Amino acid sequence: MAEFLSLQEAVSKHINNGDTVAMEGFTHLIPFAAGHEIIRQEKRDLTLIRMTPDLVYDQMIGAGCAKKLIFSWGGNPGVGSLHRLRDAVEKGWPHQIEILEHSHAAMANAYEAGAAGLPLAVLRGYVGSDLPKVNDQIKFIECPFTGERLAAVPSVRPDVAVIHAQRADRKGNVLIEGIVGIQKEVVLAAKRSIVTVEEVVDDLGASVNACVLPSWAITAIAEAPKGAKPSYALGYYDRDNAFYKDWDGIARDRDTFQAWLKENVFEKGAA
Amino acid sequence: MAEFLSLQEAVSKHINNGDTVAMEGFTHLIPFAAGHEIIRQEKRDLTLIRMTPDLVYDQMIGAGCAKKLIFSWGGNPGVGSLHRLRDAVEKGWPHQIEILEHSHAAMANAYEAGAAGLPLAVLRGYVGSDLPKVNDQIKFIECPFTGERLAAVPSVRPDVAVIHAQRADRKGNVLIEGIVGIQKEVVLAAKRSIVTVEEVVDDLGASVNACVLPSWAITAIAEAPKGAKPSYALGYYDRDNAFYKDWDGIARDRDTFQAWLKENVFEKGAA
Amino acid sequence: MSLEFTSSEMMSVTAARALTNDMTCFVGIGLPSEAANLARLTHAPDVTLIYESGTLQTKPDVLPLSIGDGELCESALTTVSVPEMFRYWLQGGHISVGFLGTAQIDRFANLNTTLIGDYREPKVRLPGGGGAPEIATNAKEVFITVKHSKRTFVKDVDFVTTVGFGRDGKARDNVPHIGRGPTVVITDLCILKPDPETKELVVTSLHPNVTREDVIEATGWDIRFADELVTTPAPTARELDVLRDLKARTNAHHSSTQSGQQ
Amino acid sequence: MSLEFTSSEMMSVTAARALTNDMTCFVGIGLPSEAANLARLTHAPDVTLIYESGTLQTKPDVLPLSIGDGELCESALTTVSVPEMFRYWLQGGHISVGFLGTAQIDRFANLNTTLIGDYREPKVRLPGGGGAPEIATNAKEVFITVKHSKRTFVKDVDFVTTVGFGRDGKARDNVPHIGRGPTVVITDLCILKPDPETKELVVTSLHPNVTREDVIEATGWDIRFADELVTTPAPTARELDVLRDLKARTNAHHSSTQSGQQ
Repeated sequence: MAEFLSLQEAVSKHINNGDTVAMEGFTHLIPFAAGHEIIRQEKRDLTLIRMTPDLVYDQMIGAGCAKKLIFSWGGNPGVGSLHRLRDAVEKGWPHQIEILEHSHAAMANAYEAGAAGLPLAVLRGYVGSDLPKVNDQIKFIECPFTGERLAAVPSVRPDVAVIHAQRADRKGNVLIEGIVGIQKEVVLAAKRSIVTVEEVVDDLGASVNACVLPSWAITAIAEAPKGAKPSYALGYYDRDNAFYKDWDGIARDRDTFQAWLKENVFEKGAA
Repeated sequence: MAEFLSLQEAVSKHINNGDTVAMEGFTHLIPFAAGHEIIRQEKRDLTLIRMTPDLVYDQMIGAGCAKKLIFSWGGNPGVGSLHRLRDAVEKGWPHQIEILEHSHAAMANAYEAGAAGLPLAVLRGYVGSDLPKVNDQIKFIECPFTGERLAAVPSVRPDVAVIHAQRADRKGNVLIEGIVGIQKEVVLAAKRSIVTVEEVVDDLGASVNACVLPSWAITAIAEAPKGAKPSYALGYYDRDNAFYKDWDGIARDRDTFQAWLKENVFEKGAA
Repeated sequence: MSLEFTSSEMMSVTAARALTNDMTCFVGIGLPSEAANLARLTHAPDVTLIYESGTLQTKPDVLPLSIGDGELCESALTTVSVPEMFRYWLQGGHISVGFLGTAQIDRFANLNTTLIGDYREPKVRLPGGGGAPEIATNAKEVFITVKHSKRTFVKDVDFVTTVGFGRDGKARDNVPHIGRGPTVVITDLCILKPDPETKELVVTSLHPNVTREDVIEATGWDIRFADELVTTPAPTARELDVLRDLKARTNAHHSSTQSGQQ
Repeated sequence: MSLEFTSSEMMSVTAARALTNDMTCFVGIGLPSEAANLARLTHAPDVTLIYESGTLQTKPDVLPLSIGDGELCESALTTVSVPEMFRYWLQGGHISVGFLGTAQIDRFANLNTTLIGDYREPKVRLPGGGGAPEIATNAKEVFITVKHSKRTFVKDVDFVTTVGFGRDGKARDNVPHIGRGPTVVITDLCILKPDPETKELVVTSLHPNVTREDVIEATGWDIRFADELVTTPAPTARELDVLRDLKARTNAHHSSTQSGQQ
C-alpha cells in the first residue's frame, strides 16, 4: 500500500545518492516540485533517466545532482537548447556528466519492457542511424521465425520512479488523465515510486478504463498542488509556455541560473 | 476511412473461404451476430483464431466453417466443455480440424506484437509446460543482455479481424468500453477489419483516454444491435448466463445442435 | 454447537482462509473465484482480486460465471487490456498469489487441463491452458483448490499444461525470475503441501470427519502424511452464512436471462 | 494582384500543400507542425495529425509550443500512451507521412539532430534523435521542411541521427518493412526531391524570385537542378490569411503566462 508522506519526507526516505532515478511525464505532468525538492536536499551522483530531460533535468543537472543522463531528446521544446545540459556536456560545468542516448521509440519500448518485467525490448528501430555506434546498449537480434534483424535495448528498471498525477484517493489509488506518456510504465518498472498529486480526494471520478495506478503498486504519495508547474496538469492549470521561453535566457548564463536557483528553489520550501 | 455496410455485405465482401479470421472480445462484446452471418454465408476452410473460442466458435465449428483453430482456452466459461469443438477434435465431426494451442499470455502477447507490426512476441512463458512439445510455433531465444532464456511466439497477423463494440460515430470512429480485451490489438494487427456496433451516434461521448479506434484504422462498420448476445455489451445489456448454461445441453448432441442452428441462425436474418 | 456443512463448503472455507488482506490474487474461475470472494467478504475485506479479463481490484457482489462478467468490470478500480494484464501486472511481478483449479494434478503439483490420453488422439479434450501456465510461474506463489478423487489426483499427469515442480520435482531449480510455485493444495478432504526437499505433495491437515483412508482411497499414488498431521478447523457460522448467501445470490443471478436494457 | 509574403511564409505554405486530406501524418514540432496545421485549416480539413505525445487525430486551435501541449490532447479523438503510440501507431504501419525538421541535412537526406563536431568532444550539442529515427523508417514516406543555409545543407552530416538514404544512398535497399524515406524537402528557397536512381537531392522547383545562384550559395555541396525546373506557385491570399491568423493566435497564447485554474 502507498504511504502518504510529505514531499520532503518522500524524497528523503526513498531517493539516495547514487540512485538511478526516472522522473517522467511527457511534456504534461512533469514532476517539477519533486525535482526542486531533490535539488534542495542536494542529492548527488544520480543516474537520471527521462525521454525528454526538459527544464526539470536542466535544473537538476545545473544544480549538480547528476552523474549520468539517459535520454532521447534533450531540448527545450519549441524554444531551443537546454543550456545547463549543454554546459555540462560541452564544458563540464558544474562537472562532467556521462550521457547515453536513445531514440524515443527505443526508450518508450524500454520502459514498456521494464513494466512487463522483461530484461529487453525488441523493436524495428535504429535502421541506418549512427546511434548504435555511440550507445553500446543497442544490440540487434534475429527473429527466429522470419530471420528479420530487429533492434534490442535493455529494459529500464530504475531504483526510483517519480511522477506527478492529477489526484489520489484516500486509499492511495492514483488517477492520471490526458497525455499519460510513460508514467504507468515507469512506476511499474521501478523498485520504488514517488507520486506527487494535485490533490487527495474521496472519489477519483475515474471512467471505466481510466489510467489508474492502484495503491499497492505505489511506494509513496505526496500532495503537491501545482507540482507540475511550469509544465501542466490537465483539468487544473495550463502549461506556462511563457516561462519555457523565459528559461532560455535564465539558463544561458551560469550566474543568472544560480541566482534563479537560489531564489526559486533553495529559498522556497516544498512547492 | 471505414466503410459503413450491412453485416451481410461486410461479411460477403471481406471474408473469403480459406481466410485466417480472428474474432475477438474477451467474454465481453463477442461478435455473435457476425459469427452467425458467417455461418449463414457458409464460409469454409477458415483458420479461426481466438483466445477463448467460446460459444461463437463452437457454433461455427459445428456448422463446418473451420479448417483450423488457434486458441488458448477452449471451454464454456463456468459451465464445462465446448461440445462441438470436442466433437470435431475427438471424433472429426463434421470434419477433422487442426488445432494449435497456446497459453493466454502467449496469445495476448502475439496479438500485441501483431498490432506493433513485429514478427514475434517475447515473453517469460511456457517454463516447464508441455505445450512447446506439441506447438512447433513456440521457440526460445536468449536475451543478448542477460542471457536469460525467454519464450518467443510468432505475432498474430490475421487476414480479417472481427469485433463488436458499443458505438461508432458517423465518421466511423469506434468506442470500446469496459473489458476491452484484445480488440484494439486484433484490429490493428489484421489486414482488414469488420466492426459491428450497437448503434451509430453523433458523438461517441468518449473520455479523454478512452479506447477509441479511429475510422482510418478500420475497414468496415456494420450496425448490429444486440450483436454480442448471449455475450454482453457494457451499458447496453447483460451477459445471458442462463443461455451459456443452456448451451451445454443444446451442443452436447449433434441433432439438437443442428435443430438449434437451423432455427436460430439459418432461419433468422442478420441479427 | 456442531454446525452442519458439506465437504464442498469445507473446501471453499479452507481455501478462503489461505488468503490474507495484503495479498494481490490472480483468480481463476470456479472454485478459486468462490474462495477468493469468500475471503473478501469475511476475514480479508481488502484482499486485491484480479481476473485475467483485465479487471483490477474487483469486488463483485455475485460470483462471475465467466472470467469477464460485467459485474467484475463495474466493481473494479479500473479495467485494462488483456495484453497489459499479462505483461504489466502478471509478468511484471505484481501478483502475490495465483489461485488455480485443475482437471488433473500429480504428486509434484503439475496441472493438466489440456487432455486425457494422447495429444494427437485424445480420449477427452479439456479446455487447455488459459492463463494458468504463466500464472504458475510469474505469481510469487500458487494456491490450488480442487475436489479430491482418483481421477483427478494421479501419479503423473497425462500432460503438463502448467508446471508445479515438474516430472522430477526440480523444474524450478535455478530458473531465474520464477515464483515459488504451489505452496498449498486445498481439497474437499484435506490440505496438502509440497515437501520442502522433494516437492512431493504431503497431507498436512485432514478436514473434520475425514480419515487417512478416505484420502488414500481418493489419491492415485501412494500418498504421504505429515508427521504432525492436524485437523482443519471447521467452518464458523459466519463463514457458512456468507458462503451460502453468496451462492444463493449467484444462482439467482445466473439463472435469470438478462435481456433488458440496463 | 501580387501579394507580399516572406520566404518563411512561402516555405510553410509550400510544405502545407504537400499534405492531402487522406494522409495520416506524424508531426514533428516547429516548422512541420506549422505546415501540417496550415494544411488542415486550408485545403486538407480531414488530414489526420498525430503527435508523439500520444494525441491521435488532433485539431489544435493554436500551434503547440511543445509536442504535448494541453491543446493537443483536448482536441484529439483520443490520447494513448507513448509506448502505444510508437508501437501500435507508428511501428504498426498506420502512418502515411512522417513530417520532420532537422538541424543538418546532407545530399542523401540524412538528418543530424545530435551534435556538431565529434561525438565525445562536441562543438555544439543538439537535442538528439527524439522520435525521428523510427518515424523516418516506419512511416510510409517522409517530408522534411527546414530553412536553407550552408550550415544546414552539408555534403555529409556530422552524425546520421536519422537515416535518409544513408552515406551512399543505398541504406534502404533490401531492408524489409522500411518506408520509402524522404520524398520531398521543402525549404524557404526551393523544393528538393531525391533522384530516383542515386537518391541524391535535386532541386525540382524554385520559389518565386529565388535564383539558382541563391540555392547554390546556400547549399554545402555541388547541388543539382532538375532538367524541368519549375517555379513554385506563390501563396494565395487565403493561405496567407490563415497562416498569419494562426501565428498571431499562437503568439498571443504562448506569451501570456497561463496560471489560473481552468
